[in-house]
Amino acid sequence: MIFLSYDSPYDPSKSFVVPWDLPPSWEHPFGTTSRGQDLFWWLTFAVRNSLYVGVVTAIISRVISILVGLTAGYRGGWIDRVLMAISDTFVVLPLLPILILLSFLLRESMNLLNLAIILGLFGWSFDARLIRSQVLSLRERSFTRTAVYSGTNSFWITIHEHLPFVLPIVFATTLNNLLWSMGMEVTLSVLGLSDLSTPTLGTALFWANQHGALVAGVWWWITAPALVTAVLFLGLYLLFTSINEYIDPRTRLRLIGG
Amino acid sequence: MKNHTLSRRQFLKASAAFTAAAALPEQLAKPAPRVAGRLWQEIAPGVPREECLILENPSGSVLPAGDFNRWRAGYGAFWVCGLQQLALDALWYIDPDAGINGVWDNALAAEPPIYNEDFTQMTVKLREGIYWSDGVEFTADDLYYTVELLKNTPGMGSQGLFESNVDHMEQPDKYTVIFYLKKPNSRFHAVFTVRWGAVYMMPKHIFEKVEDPIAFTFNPPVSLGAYKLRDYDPNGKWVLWERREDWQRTSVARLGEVSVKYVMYIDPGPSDKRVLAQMAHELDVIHDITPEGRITLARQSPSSVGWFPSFPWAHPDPTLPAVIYNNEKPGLDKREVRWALTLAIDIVQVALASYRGAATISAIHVPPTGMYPQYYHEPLEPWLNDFTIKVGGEDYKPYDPTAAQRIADEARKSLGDLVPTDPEILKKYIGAGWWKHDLAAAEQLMLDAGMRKKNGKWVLPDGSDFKVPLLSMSESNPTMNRAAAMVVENWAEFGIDTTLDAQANPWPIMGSGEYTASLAWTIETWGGHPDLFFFLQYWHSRVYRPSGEVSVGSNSMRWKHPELDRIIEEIEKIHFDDPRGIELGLEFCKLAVQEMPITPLMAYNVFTTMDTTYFTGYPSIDDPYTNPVPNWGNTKYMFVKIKPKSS
Amino acid sequence: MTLLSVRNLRAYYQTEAYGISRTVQAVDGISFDLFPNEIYGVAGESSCGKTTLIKVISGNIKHPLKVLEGSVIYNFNGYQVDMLQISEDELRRNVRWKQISYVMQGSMSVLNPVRKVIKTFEDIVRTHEGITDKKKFLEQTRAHINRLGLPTDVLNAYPHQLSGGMRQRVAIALATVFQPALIIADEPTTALDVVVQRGVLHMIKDIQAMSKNTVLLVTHDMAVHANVTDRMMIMYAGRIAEEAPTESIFNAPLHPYTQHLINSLPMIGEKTTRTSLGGSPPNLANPPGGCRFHPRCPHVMDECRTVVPDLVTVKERHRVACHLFKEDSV
Amino acid sequence: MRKFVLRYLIPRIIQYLTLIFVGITLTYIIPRLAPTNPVEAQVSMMIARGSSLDPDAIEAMRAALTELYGLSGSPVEQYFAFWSRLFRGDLGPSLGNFPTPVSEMIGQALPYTLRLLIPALIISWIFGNFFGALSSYYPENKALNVVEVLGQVVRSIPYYIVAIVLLVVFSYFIPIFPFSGAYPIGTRPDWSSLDFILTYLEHSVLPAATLILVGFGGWFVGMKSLTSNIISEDYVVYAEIVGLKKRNILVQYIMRTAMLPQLTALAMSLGTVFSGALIMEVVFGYPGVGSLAIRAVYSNDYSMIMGITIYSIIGVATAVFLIDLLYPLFDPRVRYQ
Repeated sequence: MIFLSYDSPYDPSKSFVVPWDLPPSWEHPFGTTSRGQDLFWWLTFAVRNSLYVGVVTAIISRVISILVGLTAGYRGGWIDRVLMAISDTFVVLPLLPILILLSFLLRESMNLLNLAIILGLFGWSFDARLIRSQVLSLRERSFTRTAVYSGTNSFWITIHEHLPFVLPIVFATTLNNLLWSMGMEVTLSVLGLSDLSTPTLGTALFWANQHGALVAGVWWWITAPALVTAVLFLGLYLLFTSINEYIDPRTRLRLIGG
Repeated sequence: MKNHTLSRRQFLKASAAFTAAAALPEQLAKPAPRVAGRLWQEIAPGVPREECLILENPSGSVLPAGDFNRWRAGYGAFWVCGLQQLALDALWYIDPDAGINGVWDNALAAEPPIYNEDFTQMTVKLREGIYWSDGVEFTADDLYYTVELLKNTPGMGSQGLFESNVDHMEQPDKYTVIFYLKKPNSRFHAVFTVRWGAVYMMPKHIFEKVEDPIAFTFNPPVSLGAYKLRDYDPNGKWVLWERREDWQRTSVARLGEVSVKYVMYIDPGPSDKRVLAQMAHELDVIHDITPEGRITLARQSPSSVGWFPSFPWAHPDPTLPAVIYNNEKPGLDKREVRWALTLAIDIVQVALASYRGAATISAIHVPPTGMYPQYYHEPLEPWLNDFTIKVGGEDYKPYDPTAAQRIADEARKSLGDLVPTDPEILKKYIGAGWWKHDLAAAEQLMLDAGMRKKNGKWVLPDGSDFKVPLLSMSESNPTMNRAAAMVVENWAEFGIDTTLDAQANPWPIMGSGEYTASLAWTIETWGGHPDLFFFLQYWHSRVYRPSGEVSVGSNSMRWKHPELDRIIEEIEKIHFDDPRGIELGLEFCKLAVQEMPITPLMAYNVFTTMDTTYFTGYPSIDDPYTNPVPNWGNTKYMFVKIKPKSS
Repeated sequence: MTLLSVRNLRAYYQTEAYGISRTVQAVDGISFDLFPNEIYGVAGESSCGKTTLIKVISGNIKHPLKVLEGSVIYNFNGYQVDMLQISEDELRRNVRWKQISYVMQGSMSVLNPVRKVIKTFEDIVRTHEGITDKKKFLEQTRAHINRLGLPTDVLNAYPHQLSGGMRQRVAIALATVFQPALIIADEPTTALDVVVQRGVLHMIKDIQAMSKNTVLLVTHDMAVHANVTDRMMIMYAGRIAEEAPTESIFNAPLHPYTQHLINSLPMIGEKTTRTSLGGSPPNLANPPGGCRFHPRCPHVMDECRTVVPDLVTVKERHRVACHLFKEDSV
Repeated sequence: MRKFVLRYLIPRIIQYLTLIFVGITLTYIIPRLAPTNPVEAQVSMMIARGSSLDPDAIEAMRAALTELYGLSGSPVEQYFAFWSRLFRGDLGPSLGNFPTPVSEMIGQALPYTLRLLIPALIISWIFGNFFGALSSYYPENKALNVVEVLGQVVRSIPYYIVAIVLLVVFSYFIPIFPFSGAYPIGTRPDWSSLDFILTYLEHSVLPAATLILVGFGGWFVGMKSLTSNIISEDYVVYAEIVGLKKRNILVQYIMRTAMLPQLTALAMSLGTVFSGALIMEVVFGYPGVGSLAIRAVYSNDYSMIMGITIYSIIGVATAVFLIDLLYPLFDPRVRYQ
């Protein structure tokens, strides 16, 4: 679907390119909106943009969480305590009000990229915790000890010995983070607090609401984005779990009963 | 690669799921909504549904519930939960439409204000026989006390107003008060004149016992109107009023019988929920809904009526949504650029995007509502037709008299015969002409102003960026936001570097001038009365504030012009009802058109929709005795006309 | 009469992951008998199929482990049980813990970390006999614990409060609540320091002496076998290399692999350095043909590479699987 | 015991305080960065609402409001003033509904949010964990697998969408549940009347369902992965070899240990769930803190937004703290260290 968007016959930023309020048909698989846009093609952009937000957020938060997680886990001591205190703060902080305030503050500069960055800055903490705990358990493994005895420096250990074991977790958490950020985007957009002129799964619903799509009987304008969201999220989930099972040594071991 | 398999899989799933959903439509076509979980016999304990008129409070839930101190500074949703419509009363009312006995109504006052010749004195004569709901008579004491208290209590809404105007007062007799003003003010009575709201009278015998009039909640409110408070929801979802036994002793009594026993203002939730509520006959008066919602009602709820009997249904508020330019921003400080941006707008598309065509457009800078078409639009029509601006040195006629017609034709495509055909009716309903959508001329104007085009985008003469993000209202006014989205699209097409900046509450941003362009309004009028001082008072250069400072009143576009000052000063000198007022008004309109400080779009159409299942006698274009938009103080007149069907 | 007779047992791990199907021939054609009142040892390097063998004979067969052929028949004085046929339910009701109990590899972690030791006893007794009288149960348990020389208060401790050795003892105590006919002890002493090891081994011996039952002791540690077991088998790559009374194994090992194991044991006051075999045990996913030991065997002959040697009885109670030895050739 | 205090208690108390401090400071700073201030919001709103005020009047009112709202003085001064007020438990007046104290308005709305949030949270936690454990213990069970997939999907879908779908389906297409509010228009909350409580419950079904559905998925998945690790633990394998009853194993050996991390997770999740509840309330027009928050945002009512955020931070932090304190009761390993 994402790739489809590149050969979309319509420009999503244009209104009244097709007759409005057409129910789904072969010509317009998801029907057309009250703004005279072909919903299917419009959503191809929406999916693309939403994924974009998700991915950027995921990348940023991954980086932070890996750094924090590894350092905290490996160094331990007060560094660990401080880092975890901070990350726990972020974990339990009720984000929504804060995000709302931020989007008010940023106004038109609250474009997808900035949104993604903000979400990235808020979304790392839980996974940092996971990674840390993993590292802690790794530290107990003999090979680390031997490495320590044999005098190799900590950074080398962290990178070469821990990262490979941590990566599966990082990967697994990426999915949740991805979905989380896309969800946040939807929430903010629905409240009209994001860049409304860019098609995303959230803005789709926002404009649908602004056109009273539900009572106007343009039900597909609500249904289609909701469905696509559900399907997209399920798709991502399936994709990730299968990839994860594949790359995660533990699951692999379990499967071939070594 | 992975991603690609994903997208394909998804696509299949999506279409599968989709066809599944598509199987429901016949269910979807005829929804059977149910709003409150049960059908009401009794709307509230002891209150039969058919005796209780239910209206939407557009300000939503009334929080904190149980605060009725209307005079405190700052806006509160409780103002419009029935308080200013039913329980409070003021000296005079000006109707935004035709009014019951004309536009002007002497409510608590016995006659119009009496000024001395240099406007430094205003005498008010009060009606006799008006009583507060607790049986105390309303007299000059109350008026005198109200002004005195407000003047001396910082934190009261009108404190500065009286402080700066009122020197002292005299009370020659029980029903007369004379105001001695600090400086000449020919419009001082406006303070006491309700158009949406004004300074309402305070019960002296209540407030004089109060320690802190700011903290005082005035609960239960002692009423001067025909209704008194019966009950309210601690969570602010509804406020219930009941008719006073002695409603004859209030100012509306002389206009007719108040026959609605109970009135309830509720928070029905967002547009869609309002529509469903009315389809279920659980909401008699909707304040506003999306055009689509209104169309649905037109098609599915025969008992729902609007201001216009058919398309465009909505009541046009005497308010002029416009594209407001910050006249201080480089580029926008040039008349040619403002005109270019105007000609880059396709009013037909804007009307369709915002109101699905159900808009009443205006080419000039006063709203095409109430009595204003007679006062201004029609007289100016010929002038507009020959009006020219210089484009590339040539005279160019920007006016397009067919705009309204074209909107109607477009609208007809989707709404069919809901759209009237008679050109006279159309003129009345959707307005007359507007400005051409002429990108060539716009381009030329930009060049005339020295603007240049750099890789498809316009830039300032010095080559630096010319960014015009358009501020708009996201939640509160969907139609405005939709119009804005369309304007942004038009401009982008024209090569303007623009984005949509939707804010829930754009007003403070405009006030402080931290914007470039905004789709909102800075022009509001009396509606019924031609006097333009209502908004022009803020536009004189003496109260001009540059961006960064907060504008005084509505001059948030930062426009000043010597000619404008002259007009305003002349208006100040003449009496409110002086026929010269209209002439000056016309002069203002011509000046504004030439300068185009803001681009007028259309009336602020409010899709106020009334259900005739339980009640009849709502105002309409054919009986325009007042404005049905339920948060207006003026709607108090509805309650002498609305009759329960049961009786 | 025999307690357990295993015949020609084949148990493979078969997995199917992402199109890659894999078969690990963990137990490949094993036959042997257990008799009442003996301590029988199973020796062999790690991943030679010891644990798998135990899983099968203790009736603990779960995917991906599959029994392809063979039989596992118990005879608890008269009560016949076919491990490969018996229903899960009957197994639980009549056999587990009543007849066969189990001391697991790494027993220190078999105790539920969040419950007191006594609770585990309670669970076991309740499932197999039911507890009518709590006091009686407590007394019996205490008695049992003391009989094994454990302090009573371990019962009210949480696992993490006990030392490794103590936990191991508790595990043994758990295994013997019902005086079962067969106790399977899988590496009971690995990861214990020598002193504690001895204690634990003694305990096992004492119990066996006391209740005259059979102990199946699995460990790679030849020293332990030397000290504890009466009879033993040497496993290599899923097959029996040699089986004999313990002293014959140590005094007259026949199979080259057995010899290697014995020789690699440190002897007091000996000078010559150990000659160790090259190579490592084969990958059971694709074991070498013929005798699975041949790649490492010092005496390897051509037929070793192609022909699988039978397990032949070379003398009384002494069987070996090697082409060097034929029936009664010694 | 002393060790317990040092190793366990102190760090957590510190954590607790940092949490509150950081959170509250954030909420103080952010709104102050906003381009507009509440005074303007008020004034311009009145003008937009068409009240006729002359220029000087507006100037005067502006000054008065700034004074009243306690927005005079440098940000730093305001910050300290803010803390000192906070310690007196005074969150200041709501600027959008001056002069009503913020705390009073939140006090009015909070019970509705809590009455919905807490039961929903507990229900979803219990069911999610229970079925999560079941499904990993009986991996071949078809029904549970279906539940898992559903859980997975719903869990990841934004609260808003779940809410709107429920709303559209169950009170629009199949109108069996009320459309909005916590009780019908025209009725007054009366907790002594059974009728009222019944309609109240009826009105709460969909909002609660939203929270439960989303929560359930999360717990289900979390529990499943936890359990699948525990199942391979020696003591579980042992219990099976010993031949304990499956139910016994599931409850005493698997769930019991898996619950512990889930308990911490519960504390951790509170923040997110709260945000979810806010959205849900907006969708269902539920008179709780969520609706209050959105309102406040739309009217630039700082003190209200701050109030709400502060309440939620302190609330969540305290909950986390309490769970941390109770934790040792459930986990002997922590208790005896």
